[in-house]
Amino acid sequence: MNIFLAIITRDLLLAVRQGGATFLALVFFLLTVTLFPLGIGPEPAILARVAPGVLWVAALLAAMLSLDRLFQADFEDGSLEQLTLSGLPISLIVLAKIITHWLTTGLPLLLAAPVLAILLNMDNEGFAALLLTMLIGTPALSLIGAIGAALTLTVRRGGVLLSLLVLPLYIPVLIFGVSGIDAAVHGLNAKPHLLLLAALTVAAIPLCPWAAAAAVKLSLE
Amino acid sequence: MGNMEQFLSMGGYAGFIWPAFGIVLIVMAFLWIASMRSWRKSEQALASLRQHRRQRGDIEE
Amino acid sequence: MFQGRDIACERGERRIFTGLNFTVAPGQALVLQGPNGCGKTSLIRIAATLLKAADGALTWNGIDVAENPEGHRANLHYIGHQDAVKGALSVRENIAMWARIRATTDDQTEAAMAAFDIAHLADTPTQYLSAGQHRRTALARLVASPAKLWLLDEPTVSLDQAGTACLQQAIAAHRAKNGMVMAATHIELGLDDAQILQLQPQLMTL
Amino acid sequence: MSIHYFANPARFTRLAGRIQPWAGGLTAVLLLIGLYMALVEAPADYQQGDTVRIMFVHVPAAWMAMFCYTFLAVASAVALIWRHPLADLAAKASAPIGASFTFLALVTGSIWGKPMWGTWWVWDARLTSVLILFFLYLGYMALWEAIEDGQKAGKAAAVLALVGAVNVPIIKFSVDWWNTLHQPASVLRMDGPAIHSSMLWPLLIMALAFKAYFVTLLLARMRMELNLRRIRAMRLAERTS
Repeated sequence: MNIFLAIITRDLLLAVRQGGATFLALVFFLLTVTLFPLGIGPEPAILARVAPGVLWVAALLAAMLSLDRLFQADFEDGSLEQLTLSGLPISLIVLAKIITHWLTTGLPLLLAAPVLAILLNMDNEGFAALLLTMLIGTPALSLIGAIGAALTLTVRRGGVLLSLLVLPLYIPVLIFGVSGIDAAVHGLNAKPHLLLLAALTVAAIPLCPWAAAAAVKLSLE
Repeated sequence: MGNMEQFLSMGGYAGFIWPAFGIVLIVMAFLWIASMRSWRKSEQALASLRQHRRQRGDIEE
Repeated sequence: MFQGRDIACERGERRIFTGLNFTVAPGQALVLQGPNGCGKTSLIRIAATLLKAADGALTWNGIDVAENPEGHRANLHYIGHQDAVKGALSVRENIAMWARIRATTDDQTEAAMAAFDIAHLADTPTQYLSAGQHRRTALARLVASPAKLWLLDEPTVSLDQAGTACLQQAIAAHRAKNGMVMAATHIELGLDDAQILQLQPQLMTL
Repeated sequence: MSIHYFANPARFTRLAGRIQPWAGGLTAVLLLIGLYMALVEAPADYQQGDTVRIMFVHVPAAWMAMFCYTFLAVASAVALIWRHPLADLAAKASAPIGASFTFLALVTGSIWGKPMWGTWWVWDARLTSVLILFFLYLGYMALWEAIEDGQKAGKAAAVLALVGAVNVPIIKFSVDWWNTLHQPASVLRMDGPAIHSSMLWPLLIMALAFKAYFVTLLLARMRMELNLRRIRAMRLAERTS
């Protein structure tokens, strides 16, 4: 447990020192969302209608863009193999990195989402659902994304490949996340959507680190 | 030849049915030819490489 | 006692060596020698369980390492070609961070910096260091957290004479405390009494 | 006979050499019979008219899209768990075949949709999940291409295939759920009434023809991959000796 926490604090410290990643993900999120009113027109009713989808798609892309650095920097300078020698199972090391990824991208996106929801004229009923779906759903983005990041570790300029691998796997998260907000906006019961989203995240917690660890082991060999 | 024309017209849906069957056959034929060709090419490359080694008197596998 | 029996290694569908045996007893050192490409790095990585042996087994005090690979990893230090030093962190932060990740109870960071003569650089971010100083920071990990087995792959790369001397002293102190060392190196490391394992490039047979 | 019986590449090559011509011939015969039955013999549907004939290629192609992915996932599992040396070749060889059938299912579905729905594409649950399956195939093939070391690429692709296999049912479920929430205004269901035997036979024959096609190409592609692997090994040996 100490090692686990030590890895998380290390990664957080590095994220703070090197900065950039969190800030870039946030700016990307903001910019993408801004493009939509410019693309489809400023009419409030239309924006309100597409707001949940736009927010989720933008969050998904922003989370994905920061993924290719998840293991890459540590892989290149030899830190990743040193980490695997810490005596902690590789799947737990991967989980520690996933948690850091969520703390440095998922959480900031979650906090920024309500502000952008206002810009998109989203109905007030949707705010709680937006926060809840993002809270439950963004960890799944980090978890699933870690597999793609680990698989493309030895690939030069793996970023595009990473998105090809990861985006199809993100679709269920997108669907349940948006449908949860939609239900709340239309005064329907959002609970089943949230439960399905939660089931997805809970199932991903043991499975994704395990699969990503297998891929990490491969690239170290 | 009325029958033939009737057949070809496919109840007025010729514009959909023939392209559908056509693309299926084209894609399948294309993949077939490509696979067979690359397989034969690999057989030839392997054979020539082996012959080359035999000529040099290397021990075969 | 760390042993390898009948170790075989395959890289990129190619056999590099087979039937390799070695033993490292407490306080002893084993030096790997041989031309480039004969598998010194691979053998050290196999010993660190970073690479899977195509055949054979590693044992630690007679117990198969495969039974508890995590325990084995916690028992060793590995110095590879890469330094695993983060440019954004200072020398002290880098060393202390690895000591913490190795779950060290008594942190020897200060002693480690003294041992490799980089204490005066403690607060300098490592991105400003020279290659030799960078290497010293990486090597300081060895001292900062105790581990019974040191696996060193060309540890003296980019070190100057003084740096090599620091490493020699550290190795001697480690062996005095019954530590084990397995090293691939071209340079004399004060290991006259070490066993030599000569690796031969394999004749290719398909 | 253990699972490793056919692991011997030489034995496999011999066996494949014997099966491949027969599978190829069977493909041609079944395809001709199937086409004749589908285009000539089968009656037009009372509701959909002659367009129903598209079903005879669309549905078997969609079946094959799923079948190939299942095959790919099982072969990947065998490769990872038992390290069967031919399994990752089988998985690699099946991917382009599966991707082609998935593409064909999409295109024929779209062509069928135009007269049925009045539009080339609707975000119908089935078309949508087949589209996502197509992306999964593309990702799998791209990963094989991107990693240079053949053994590493095989293992990485196998991990991806298994992750994908776990996800396919989840994706299918989520897309169905999404589709029921956003049911398009007027969609003619494709299922229609229970299928009549005059339609069932051509469907089955076409499906069998596609299966035989799959077997033929799988064997040819596996033999090609084996040859390439041998050539690479020989070249490597030459370089080091």
